[in-house]
Amino acid sequence: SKPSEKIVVATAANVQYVMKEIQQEFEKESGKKIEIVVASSGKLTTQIREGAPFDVFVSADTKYPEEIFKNGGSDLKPEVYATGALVLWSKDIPETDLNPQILATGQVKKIAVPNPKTAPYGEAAVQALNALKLYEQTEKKLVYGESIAQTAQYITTGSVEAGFNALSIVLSPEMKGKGHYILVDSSLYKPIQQAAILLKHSETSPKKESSEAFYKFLYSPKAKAIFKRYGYK
Amino acid sequence: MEIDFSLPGNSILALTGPSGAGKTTLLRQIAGLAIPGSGRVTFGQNQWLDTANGIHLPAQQRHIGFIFQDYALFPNMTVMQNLEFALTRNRNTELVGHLLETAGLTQLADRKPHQLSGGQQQRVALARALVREPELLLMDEPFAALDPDMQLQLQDLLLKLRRERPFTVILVTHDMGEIFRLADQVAIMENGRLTRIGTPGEVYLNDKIEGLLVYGEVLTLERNNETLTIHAWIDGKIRQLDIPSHLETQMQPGTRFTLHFGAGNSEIRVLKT
Amino acid sequence: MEIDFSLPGNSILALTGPSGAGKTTLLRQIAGLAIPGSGRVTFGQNQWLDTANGIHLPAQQRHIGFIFQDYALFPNMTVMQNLEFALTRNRNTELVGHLLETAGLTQLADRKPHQLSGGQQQRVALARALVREPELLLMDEPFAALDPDMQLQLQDLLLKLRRERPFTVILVTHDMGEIFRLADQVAIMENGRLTRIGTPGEVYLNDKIEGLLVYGEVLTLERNNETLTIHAWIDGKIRQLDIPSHLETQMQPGTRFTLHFGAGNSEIRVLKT
Amino acid sequence: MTIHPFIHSLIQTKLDFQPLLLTFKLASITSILLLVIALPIAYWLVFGKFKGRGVVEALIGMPLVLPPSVIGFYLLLAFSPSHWFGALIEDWLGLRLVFSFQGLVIASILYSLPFMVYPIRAGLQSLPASLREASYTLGKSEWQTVVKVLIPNCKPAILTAFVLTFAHTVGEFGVVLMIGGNIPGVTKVASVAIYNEVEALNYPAANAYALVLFAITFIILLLVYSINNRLLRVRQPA
Amino acid sequence: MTIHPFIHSLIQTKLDFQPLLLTFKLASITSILLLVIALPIAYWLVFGKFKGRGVVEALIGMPLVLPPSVIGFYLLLAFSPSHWFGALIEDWLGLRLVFSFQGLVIASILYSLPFMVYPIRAGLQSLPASLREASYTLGKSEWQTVVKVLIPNCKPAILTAFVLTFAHTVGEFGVVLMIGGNIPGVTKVASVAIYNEVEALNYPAANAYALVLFAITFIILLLVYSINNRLLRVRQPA
Ligand SMILES: Nc1ncnc2c1ncn2[C@@H]1O[C@H](COP(=O)(O)OP(=O)(O)OP(=O)(O)O)[C@@H](O)[C@H]1O
Ligand SMILES: Nc1ncnc2c1ncn2[C@@H]1O[C@H](COP(=O)(O)OP(=O)(O)OP(=O)(O)O)[C@@H](O)[C@H]1O
Ligand SMILES: [Mg+2]
Ligand SMILES: [Mg+2]
Repeated sequence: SKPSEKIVVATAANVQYVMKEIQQEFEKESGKKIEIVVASSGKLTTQIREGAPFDVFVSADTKYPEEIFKNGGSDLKPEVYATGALVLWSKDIPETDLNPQILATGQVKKIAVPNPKTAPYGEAAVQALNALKLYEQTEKKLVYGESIAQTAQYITTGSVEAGFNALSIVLSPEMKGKGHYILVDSSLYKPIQQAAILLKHSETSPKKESSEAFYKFLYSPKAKAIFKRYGYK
Repeated sequence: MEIDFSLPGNSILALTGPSGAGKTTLLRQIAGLAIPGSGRVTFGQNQWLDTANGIHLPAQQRHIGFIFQDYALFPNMTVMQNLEFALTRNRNTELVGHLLETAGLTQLADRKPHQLSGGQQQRVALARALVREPELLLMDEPFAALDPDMQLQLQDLLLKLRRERPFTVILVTHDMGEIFRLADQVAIMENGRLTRIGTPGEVYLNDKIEGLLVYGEVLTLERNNETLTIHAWIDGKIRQLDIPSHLETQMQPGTRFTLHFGAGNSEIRVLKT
Repeated sequence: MEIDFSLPGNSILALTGPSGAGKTTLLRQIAGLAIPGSGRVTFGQNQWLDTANGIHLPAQQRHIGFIFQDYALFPNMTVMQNLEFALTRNRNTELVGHLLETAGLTQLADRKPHQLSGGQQQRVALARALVREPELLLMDEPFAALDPDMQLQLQDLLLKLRRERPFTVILVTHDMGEIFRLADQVAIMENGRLTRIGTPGEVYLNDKIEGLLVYGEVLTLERNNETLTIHAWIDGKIRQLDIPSHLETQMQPGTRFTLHFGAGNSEIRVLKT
Repeated sequence: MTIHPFIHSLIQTKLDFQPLLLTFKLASITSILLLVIALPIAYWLVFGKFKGRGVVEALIGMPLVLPPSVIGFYLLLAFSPSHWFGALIEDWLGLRLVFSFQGLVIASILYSLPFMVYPIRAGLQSLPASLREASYTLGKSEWQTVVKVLIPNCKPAILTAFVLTFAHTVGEFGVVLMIGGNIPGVTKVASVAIYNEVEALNYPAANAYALVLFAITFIILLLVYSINNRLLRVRQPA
Repeated sequence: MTIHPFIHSLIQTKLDFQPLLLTFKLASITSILLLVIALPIAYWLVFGKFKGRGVVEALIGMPLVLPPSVIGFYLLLAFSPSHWFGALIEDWLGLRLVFSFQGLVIASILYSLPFMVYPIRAGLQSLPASLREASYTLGKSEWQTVVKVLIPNCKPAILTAFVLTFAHTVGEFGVVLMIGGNIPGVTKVASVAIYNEVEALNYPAANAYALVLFAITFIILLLVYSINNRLLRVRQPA
C-alpha cells in the first residue's frame, strides 16, 4: 500500500518492543500496513497537538492521552490497554541479594530511576521508595534517566549498581539475560496504567476505517496475550 | 590636510615629501578610497567630489588606475588572472600580453603573487593598473623596489603608452632622477600641505648647492716613498686617500678637512678648529 | 641557486641585481628562514648550516636582525611594543628610546602599524631589527620607501651604531648612491648566481680604485659659452657642478657617474647602465 | 576463524539505507542554501555601515543557546498551520512545514546559521582592506569584488563554515525529531534512526548506523581537508 | 490593566536558578579548558610537519556527526566503572565520570572540540608567514611567538571559536542528559531543565527558562561582539 495509506501509530518509546509484535500480528490478520513512529510521550503529544499526521497514539501513561482528549484531539476518551509492572534491576548484584533494602547500603552508590516528572515508571519507583521509607536514605543516590530506555542503559552498562525499570523492558528480547531483576511489590505504587487514543479523522479520510480497526485490535484478546507475555497485566 | 592644486590635463605630476607627509592619503582621496572631511575634486569636466553638495563619485566610476604601496595583488589569482580581472568588456585583450611582455612577466604569467619576488609583484601591480587604460593613473612609489634597469624600462613603457594614448599621471616618488626624467610638475608635500608646486627645475634648481663639499677627519697618515696616504673618517666611513705630499704637516691625525669637487679639480681644504 | 662567497667580519655588503634574481631568497637562507637544498653557512666560528652534516641552527639562535621587504610589523602591537618585544632580558632598554628618537618615531610610539605611512612602517622595521643589537644585520631594501633626508639620516644612524659596536651588514638595495655611500663590498646577483663581487669601484668601474668615490646622477646639462654646467643628484642633494666640456656627450640627463677623489685630482667616470 | 561479536552483530544487522540517504540529502541542501544566505549576512556584518551590528551578531548566535529539541518545539509551534506563520506559508506556497522535508531544511538552516555565519565573518574581517580597494579602483562592482576577490581569498574560513554546518546537520536530531515527526523516507534521517535504535535498546543496529554515518562523513571531511591542505599550503618561498 | 497571558504565566512561574548557574559554570569551564587544548592542536594542524594531518583534521570533526545522545551513549559506556577506561579513572583519580560534573566537563570538551579547533585553525592559516618569521629573527621561541604574536593576531577567529563553543555548551543537552543523569545541583543544567518542562507539557516553565537563558547569553554575546567590533574595526586610513 502507498505510504499515505499506511496507518501511522505514534508509540511511546517504552512500548515499542511490544508494538513490534502487535504490528506483525495485526498486519497478518488484517493485511493492512502499519508505520510505527517512536518518540517520548511528551514529544508525541506536542506533535499531535500541532497536527502531526498520526492515526493512533499509544502512550506510556494516561496523562498524555487525556491531555489530547481535553484539547479536542479525539472524539473518544482514551482507554487503558495495559498495566505495567515495576522491577528492581541490577547488572552485577545477584538475584538472591537483590531487594529494595540493599539500595540503602554502601554496596549501592547510584540508583537509576526514570525521570518521575515525565515517566510513569519513575513516579512509581519514587512511590515505592517512599512506601518502604527508603526515599530519604537513597535520594542522594538517585540519577534520572530521560526515558525508561535510558535508565535501562544506565543499569546494563554498569554505570549504576541498580535501578528501577519496567518489566516489559527486562523481558524484551534485546535485554534478556542482561543482569538480574526482582519484581517490586505492586501494592507499593499506584498501578502504571498505559492508555491509547484514537486520533481524530475526517469522515472522508481513507485511513479512518483501518485506524479504527487497529485501535480495536489493541484491546483484543490476541493483543492482551502479547502484552501479557511482555510482563503487562 | 589642506591641499589646493590643479593640474594641466595629460601631464605627469610627481608628488614627493617626507615620510608621513600625507602623500598616500592624498592619492587615496583623489581615487575615492578615502573621503576628506570637506573638499572638492574635479577631473576634466567631471565633479568627483564636492562635500558641500554631497557629491561623491565612487572609486569604480572614476576611471583611474591605482598602484598601492603594498601592491594589493589578488592572492587567489595568477599574474595573468590579475591582469585579466582588470579587463573591461570590449577592451583590448592584446594589451594584456603586451604589458606582460614589457614588464618582463611573460614567464611568470602562471605564478601566484606569493611566488613572486618583491620587484616582480611591483611590476604586476603596474601592469594591472595599466590594463584598464585609465585616464588618471595614481601610483604610490611604483618603481621603488626595482633595479635601475627595470626602472628605466618601465618608465619608458609609461612614456610610450602616454604617447600612444595621453593620460594624466600622479606619482609618489622619492627618487630625484625619476622626478626629472618623468615629471612635468612636481609637488612637495609636508605635514599635510603642498608647500611647493612647479616644474622640477622651478622647484629644485633654485635650491641647488654649488659643487660638492665632503667633510673628513684624518685618522692616520703614512708616507710611502713619494706618496702621502691618509686614512680618514669621511661620510661615516673610514677611507684611504692619497693626497699631495705638501700637505704632510697640515694633515696630522685629528685634522678636520673638506674635499671640494669644483670645476674639474678637487681641492682639499683644512678646517680650522 | 649556486652561491659561494665569504665576507670580512664587520663589513657592509650590498647585494644588488635585477628583480627576481634571488636576493631575498639568499637573505632568507642566511637568516635560517629558508633552507637550501644543500650548502653551508658559517658565521665567524659558528657553523650555521651544513646540510651534509645535518647542521641547521634555527633562526632564533643566529643572533641576527632581519628587515623584511614587507616590514612584517606585528599588527597587534604599537610601535613601542614592536620594539620592546625585540628586547632580550638584561638588554639596554635605553636603546629603544634612542632608536625611536633617531628614526623620528617618538611621536608615533603609541600608534599601531596600520596607522602609519609606508615610510614610517619601514623605519619601525629598521629600529626593531636594531634593538637586539645583532651581530649580523640582514636588510631587504630598508630605505626604499623613504625620502632622501630620512634615508641619509638612517644611513648615518646605521654607520654611527656600527662605530659604537661593530657588526656585519648585508643589505639588498637598488640604490647606487646607497651602495657607494655604505658598502665595503657589493655583490651582483643574477639568475640565482653571484656574477660579481668586490668593492663598488671594482664592480662598477672595473678599476681597483682607492680613495673616495661619490656617486651621482645627471639631472640637467647646460652649456654656457665655454663652461659645461650640470645639475646632478649627489649624496642626497642637487648640486651644480662645472665639468670639463669634453664630457658633454657622455653626461646627458639620466647618466650615472662617480666622482673620484684620488691623488689630488678629482675624476669623473661614467657608469655603464 | 573467530569473529569479534561486535563485528559479527554489525554484519548481521540489516541496515535501512533510506535514513542515511535522507541525511546526506538534508545536509547537502542545508549547507548549500545556508552558504548562499550566510555570505551576504557575514559581508554585511563586516562591511555594513549600520550601528546595530552587534545586536544582529549576537542574535545570530542564539540558535546555539537553546537545546535543539526546545528550538524544535518553538519551530513546531510557529510552523504549525494553526499559527499565523505556518498558515501564511501554507496559504502562499501551499507548503506545510511541519512533518515535511522542506520544514526540516528550513529548521536546519535556522539552527545552523551561526556555524556558517561566524567563521565566514571572521575570515572576511581578516582580509587586508587593500584587496577590496584594489578591485574598486579596477572599476569592479561590489558584487564582482565579493565574488571574485573576497570569497576566494577567505577559502579556509568558508571551508570551516561549510564543514561545521554539514557535519552539524548530519548529527542534528533534536530539532528534526521534533518538527519532522520521524516519518520514514520523509523526515526520518539517520541521526533519528540511530536515536530510535538506541532507545529501542537495539545496540547492534545503532552501532551499524553510527559506523556508516561516521565512515561516510569521515571520508568526506578527509577529502575536503586533503584538498584544502594541498590548495592552501602555508606559503614557503623556494 | 491587562497582561498578556504569556507574560502572566512567565511571571507566575517560580524558576529554579540552580540549573542556570550550573549551565554557565559548565559553559565557562568547558570553553576555557577547550581553548587551552585547542590552541596547540590548531597550531599543530597548521604548522606541523606530520603527513597525516588531514586524517586528524577529519577526526576532530567527528563529534559533530553523531547525534549527541549517541555520543553520550558511547561516552557512558567508556566512563562507566565497569569499562576499563572508567575503572582506570576511578582507580587513579578517585573520580567517577558518570553522573558527575567533571564527567560533563570532559564530555562537553570532547563534543565541542571541532567548534574550537576549526575556526582557530582557519585563523592561523590566514596569517602572513612573515609574522612568525619576524618573531623568530628577533630570537623569540616558538612559544613566545605563538603567545605574543600569532594568538593576538587571530583574535577574530579565536573569538568566533570561543563564542561558538560557549553557546554550544549552553545549548547542549543530549550528551549531558545521557551521562549526567539529571541530578539537581550536579548535572541538571538549564537545557535539561527546559527539556524536562517541555516533555512534561509544562510550557510556561519551559518558556521562562528559555527566556532567561536566551537573555543572559544574548547579553554576553552582545558585549563580546561590541567589544570586538571596537577593537577590531576594519582598517580605515584617516
Ligand atoms: N614561493 C615561491 N615559489 C616559487 N618561486 C618563488 C617563490 N618565491 C620566490 N620565487 C622566485 O624565486 C626567484 C627569486 O626570488 P627573490 O624574492 O629572492 O628575488 P629578489 O632578488 O629578492 O627580487 P626583488 O628585487 O624583486 O625583490 C624569483 O624569480 C621568484 O619569482
Ligand atoms: N589609519 C590611520 N590612523 C591614523 N593616522 C594615520 C592612519 N594612516 C595614516 N596615518 C597618518 O597620516 C599621515 C599621512 O600618512 P600617509 O600614508 O599619507 O603618508 P605618506 O606621505 O604616504 O608617507 P610615506 O612616504 O611614508 O608613505 C602619517 O603621519 C600617518 O601616520
Ligand atoms: Mg605613502
Ligand atoms: Mg626581494
